[in-house]
Amino acid sequence: MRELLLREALNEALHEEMDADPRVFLLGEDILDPWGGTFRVTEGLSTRFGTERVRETPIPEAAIVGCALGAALLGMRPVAEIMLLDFTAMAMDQIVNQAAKLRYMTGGQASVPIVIRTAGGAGRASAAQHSQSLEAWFTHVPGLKVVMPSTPYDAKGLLKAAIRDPDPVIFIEHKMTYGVRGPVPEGDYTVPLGVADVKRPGTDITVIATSRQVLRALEAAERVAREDGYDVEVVDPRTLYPLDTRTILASIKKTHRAVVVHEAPKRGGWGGELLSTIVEGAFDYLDAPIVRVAAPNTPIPFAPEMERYIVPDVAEIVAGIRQVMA
Amino acid sequence: MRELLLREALNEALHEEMDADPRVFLLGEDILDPWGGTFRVTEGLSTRFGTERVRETPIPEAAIVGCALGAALLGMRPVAEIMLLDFTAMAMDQIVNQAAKLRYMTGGQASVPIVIRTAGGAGRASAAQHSQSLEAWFTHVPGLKVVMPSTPYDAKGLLKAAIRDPDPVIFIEHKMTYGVRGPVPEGDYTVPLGVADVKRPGTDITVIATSRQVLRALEAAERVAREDGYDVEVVDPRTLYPLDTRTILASIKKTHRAVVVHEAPKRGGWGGELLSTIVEGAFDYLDAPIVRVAAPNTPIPFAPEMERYIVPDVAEIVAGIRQVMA
Amino acid sequence: MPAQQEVIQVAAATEPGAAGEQPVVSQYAAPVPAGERERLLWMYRTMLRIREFDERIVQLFGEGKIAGALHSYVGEEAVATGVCAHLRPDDYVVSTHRGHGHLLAKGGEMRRMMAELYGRVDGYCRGKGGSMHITAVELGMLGANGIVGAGVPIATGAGTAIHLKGTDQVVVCFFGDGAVNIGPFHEGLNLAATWNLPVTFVCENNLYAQFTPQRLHAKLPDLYLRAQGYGIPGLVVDGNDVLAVADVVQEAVARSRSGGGPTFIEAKTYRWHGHAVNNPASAVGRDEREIADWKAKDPIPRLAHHLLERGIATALELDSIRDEVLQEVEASIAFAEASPSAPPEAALEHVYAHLPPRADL
Amino acid sequence: MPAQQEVIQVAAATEPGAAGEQPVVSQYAAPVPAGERERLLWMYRTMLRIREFDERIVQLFGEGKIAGALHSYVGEEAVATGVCAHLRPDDYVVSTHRGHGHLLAKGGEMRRMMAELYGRVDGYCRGKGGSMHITAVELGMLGANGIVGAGVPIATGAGTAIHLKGTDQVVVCFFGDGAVNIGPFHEGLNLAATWNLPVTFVCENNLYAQFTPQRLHAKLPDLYLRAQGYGIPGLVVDGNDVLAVADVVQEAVARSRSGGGPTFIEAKTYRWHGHAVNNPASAVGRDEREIADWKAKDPIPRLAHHLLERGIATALELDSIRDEVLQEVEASIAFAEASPSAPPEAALEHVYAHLPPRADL
Ligand SMILES: Cc1ncc(C[n+]2csc(CCOP(=O)(O)OP(=O)(O)O)c2C)c(N)n1
Ligand SMILES: Cc1ncc(C[n+]2csc(CCOP(=O)(O)OP(=O)(O)O)c2C)c(N)n1
Ligand SMILES: [Mg+2]
Ligand SMILES: [Mg+2]
Repeated sequence: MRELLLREALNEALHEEMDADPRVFLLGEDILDPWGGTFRVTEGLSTRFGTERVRETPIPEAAIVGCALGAALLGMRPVAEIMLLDFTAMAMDQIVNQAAKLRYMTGGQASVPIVIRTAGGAGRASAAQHSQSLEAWFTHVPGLKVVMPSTPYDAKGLLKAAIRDPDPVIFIEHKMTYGVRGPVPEGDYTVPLGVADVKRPGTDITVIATSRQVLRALEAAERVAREDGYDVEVVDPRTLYPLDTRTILASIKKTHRAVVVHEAPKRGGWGGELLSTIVEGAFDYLDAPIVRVAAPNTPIPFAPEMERYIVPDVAEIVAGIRQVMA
Repeated sequence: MRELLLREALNEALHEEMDADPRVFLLGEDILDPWGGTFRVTEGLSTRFGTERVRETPIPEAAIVGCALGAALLGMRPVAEIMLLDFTAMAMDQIVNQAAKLRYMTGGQASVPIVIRTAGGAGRASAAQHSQSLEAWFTHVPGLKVVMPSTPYDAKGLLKAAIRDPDPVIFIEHKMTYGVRGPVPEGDYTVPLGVADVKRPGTDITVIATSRQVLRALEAAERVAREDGYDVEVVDPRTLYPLDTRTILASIKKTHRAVVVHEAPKRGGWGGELLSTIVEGAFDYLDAPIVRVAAPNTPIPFAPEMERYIVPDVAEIVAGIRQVMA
Repeated sequence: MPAQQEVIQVAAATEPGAAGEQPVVSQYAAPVPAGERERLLWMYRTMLRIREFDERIVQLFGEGKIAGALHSYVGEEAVATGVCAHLRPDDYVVSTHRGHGHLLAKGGEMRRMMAELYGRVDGYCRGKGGSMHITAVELGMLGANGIVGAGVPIATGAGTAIHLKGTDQVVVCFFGDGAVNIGPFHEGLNLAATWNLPVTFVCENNLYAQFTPQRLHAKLPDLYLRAQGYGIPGLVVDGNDVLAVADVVQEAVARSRSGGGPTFIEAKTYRWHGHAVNNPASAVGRDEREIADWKAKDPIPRLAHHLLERGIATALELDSIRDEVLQEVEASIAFAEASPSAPPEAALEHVYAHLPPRADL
Repeated sequence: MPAQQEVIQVAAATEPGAAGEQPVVSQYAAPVPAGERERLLWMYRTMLRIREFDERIVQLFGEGKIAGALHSYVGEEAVATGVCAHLRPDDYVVSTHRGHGHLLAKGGEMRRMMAELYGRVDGYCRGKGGSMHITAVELGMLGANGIVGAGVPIATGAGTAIHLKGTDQVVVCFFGDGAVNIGPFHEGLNLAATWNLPVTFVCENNLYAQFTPQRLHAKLPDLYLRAQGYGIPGLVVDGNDVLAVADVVQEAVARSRSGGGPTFIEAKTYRWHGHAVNNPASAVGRDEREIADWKAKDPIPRLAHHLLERGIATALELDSIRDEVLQEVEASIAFAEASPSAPPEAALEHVYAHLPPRADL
């Protein structure tokens, strides 16, 4: 199959959805050509669809989300780009108090079919305000859906599903995955929200990882296969809500052991929710305590050596697997 | 001992700290006399200390927090009131990206000794934007401390400790507890941040509850003592970070069973973190799966009957205890 | 609510795929009549409907019949009424926490609003929203809002959608004097100015934000001056003169309809009651004299005077309008009280359009 | 980082209890000299220090010696320099993501900034912050900021503290043309105006926010007009004329010192390089001609011309200043390269003042 960068897969999804549905439009900072977005995800779109449907906004993220929301109330399908996940902190009211709750507060009168695309994660020495992984906040907000793709195939299919979804979706891309290459079918397909993917089948232990950490978990699985002979199953939930607990629990009922991996700090991270879900759904199947592999509870430091130390890596996942298997 | 309302205990703490330390000042919306704050916690303070040290601000919460932060950098000890916890969504950048990270980002140069007092929780038919329990967000932010008092005694002592703390503290009061009456010593004392309180000793099961749910857990404990003969230990962490895992784990190692209770929605709530901490620290001591009692994953509805249905009550805690004991 | 959640079947509020295609105009919309006399009588009736509704709910709250955070619009009726006098049914308004007047002026049914305040299933929001979230999407009333200032960016989004659809609809965005100091107000105004959106911003300057006088929140008392920095027209109007409001809004809306972009209008007015109905009714921190002065500027007798003076209506006609309105209020209470409460489990509905296949709520 | 965390002893950055009592003036502060000629030469040197530092780091980034998000101030040197020419060591500045110039003009040590960009322990932030968080609390430089506009409310807080302490210090708050459209800018300005705080707001209008020209972000090109709505003076100045900047700031600062409250100053200027050093150097989306025109207005030769013309300095003197600056740059690189990297575990320090007794980090 044809291979694309994850960034190109997202770009293709946007092209296809804008082609197919005149209600879809984009808004965000620096998304016009010739720049095509800070991470070049929107490249070519303003040239193709014009600057009315690809709208350059001023910086304020609260206005970007509020504007998307207001347009959605009139039947549009906005895709808003918030340059970095960290900047959602500027728009939390519009995301959490407005977009997520409007259907509910109006007793079902209002639909808010918006997608908020944003880039999270560390790895570029961008320090504490440009590197965070804040997905746990959004999973705690009823009314939102939270998507975190790890491969180009998933990225395209999930983004198309998110755009067609009737509810607000936070679509979190990891900035270190834009350059990941992988097979992507031409033309239309979707990856439904709420269906996990077993990225590597295995029998001894289940590693559930999100976003960039899926790629590291796959590496860790190969390493322990070689070095320890463990057969690791790697599950990528792809969407943190809706969460495909069926697939996750089925895996654990098979392997009886689990490691949970994410890049965010451990305390209050999504790993706690997942661990609890597993304990609640499969307590009697567990042969060993679950281990959470996550960042320590610090902001993200600038200096590359310190940053690398903070972000969970393959060696830490391997150590987590060995701890559970021991 | 003398009894005060929780609101009065907080008020006394503010009086005493402002008296003792000229660096302490207050800022927020509608905090001046004759109103003395939406929940009358700041009553009398502007009259006593003047409107320079008790500063009426315009509404915007981001400016309130940013202003507090800037003043703290110059050595002041601001106590900012954000009328409702829901409105912290307007100030997340200043809280999370600025105040929480400044010591770290500056390599220890900056101290941000601010207290953000705010009122959370449901119970007044105030609907989805005025009733939330968002503490989980803040526990996920390294650099912040998170306090949730449940009694007048704790409220006074914790607020004094928070004001003297060198780091930013989110101090979450539950709006349905302002009228709770209890013993409060006259004069100076503190309740240190990071020390849990065993509100009711017991031997059969540990219930860990926060904020208003501590009061409900105590009622539930009495009920099951009467009706089922269970001896419940109720632990109030008082501060979600620093978390006194020592006291919590010691209780569970004694009782071997646990129920976790909070008012926030279950998904992504602090209960998942606590459950994980217990599983990680006392897996081998657990005789039964832990149960989380929390709100369902919905926004908070207006109609009082629906609101009551959403918020965990004594009956639900009792049911949780019975489930674990079964 | 049981601590252990089962999978609950949630009724799909919107058909999958059809989401977002809400009907814009309902059979309930009461369009503003076209004739000049009819329009003036509509204004009179509308101000009275707002007045009597909001006076009555103060009582109902006092009697414990309705709960929650209720913000009375009494005293400010001329603003909503004058603004909506020149809107079409397919135009939009974005409201505030003080939204009853906006809904009624936009053609809302009093009885469905009353049912909402009672938390009943026939309420506009099926009891989920209450006063602070009163909304009638089908009437173009896009929602009250519990967050001060949050409606401003939302209004720009409605304006953007109109722009993209190429219609000549317009949006009016209401907000208070407290809201103009909030970031999203500023962000929304700048966006509307930059994109030349068909949005009229109406600041209801009632001199107070909650309990605090405006002078403690801003240096200048004239808020319309803020429009200058964005490069859009900024106007001020006597917010207790419904005809003056109607005139200035008519011009602004006409400008927007023909592609002339946004306008900022400051309407100076006053609320008679406390900030919310559970606050001390009037005078804590407010001067009794100030209240009395403003009551003397009551917009309703002012319009009545105009109508009688010019022979547009007789005293008898105005009296019968008042009688009809009082009847409508009582009927709306009867309607609300007869409407069933939602079953508590209804609290689990409307979180999402439909429940995802493999996940719990 | 091991997945299982142990309790880690974190060095207390501040003694418990002493927190908040940071020294305000350091032994490193290089106060602006008092004499007029000395001040002019200080301006020349300061602009050159900024220029040469920022030109050099573009190279170092290209060579892979330093990493991260670096925003060059080249072209805008006259703003920071003119502003700081009339500040005292105990005054404060609040900076932006483009903060190198602000730090140097406020008396910062080039070598400690260079060490920070290298992520070394002798950096101002011990390698924790990097360029976007360059801070020297002891010099009154309260911090660069990665969040556009976030410094504005923080500056009002510094002003509030000064107010409460009753000193005659002042605060200068820098921000860009992109920042003026952000909510916190507006909120901070309103607060400063309402409270009459000693804060001078300096908008560095370099015509672009990241890649996008200002006209796509605001309707009016003249941002100083926004001051009117808040009731404070709004001024515009040629941001490439260091003497003009110094004059207008001197006046604003004097007004603040004597209780006259805030001023808004828009300095029109231009950045020569791309938004950040990893962006295409110049012309993607920018007109080569525009860049050339602005380079012709280079503030450094402009000041040199003035100094020579008026016989304030000789060419020889200016040359030797340049030589000294170039030496300082090279010495700062040597210093940075000799400074050790922090051990990775240092990443666990400085989260809190001290580790709470019973809790893990
Ligand atoms: C973001 C936010 N902060 C605070 C509040 C609490 N609050 C509710 S109404 C109000 C005052 C609003 O004043 P104004 O905008 O003048 O409207 P008015 O009530 O006078 O109509 C405040 C502070 C809120 N709802 N939202
Ligand atoms: C809240 C926020 N949104 C977006 C960004 C990304 N960003 C960094 S700098 C910048 C442009 C800022 O423009 P301006 O204020 O004019 O400053 P300049 O870079 O021109 O000095 C943007 C959008 C950010 N850092 N913070
Ligand atoms: Mg008001
Ligand atoms: Mg700029």
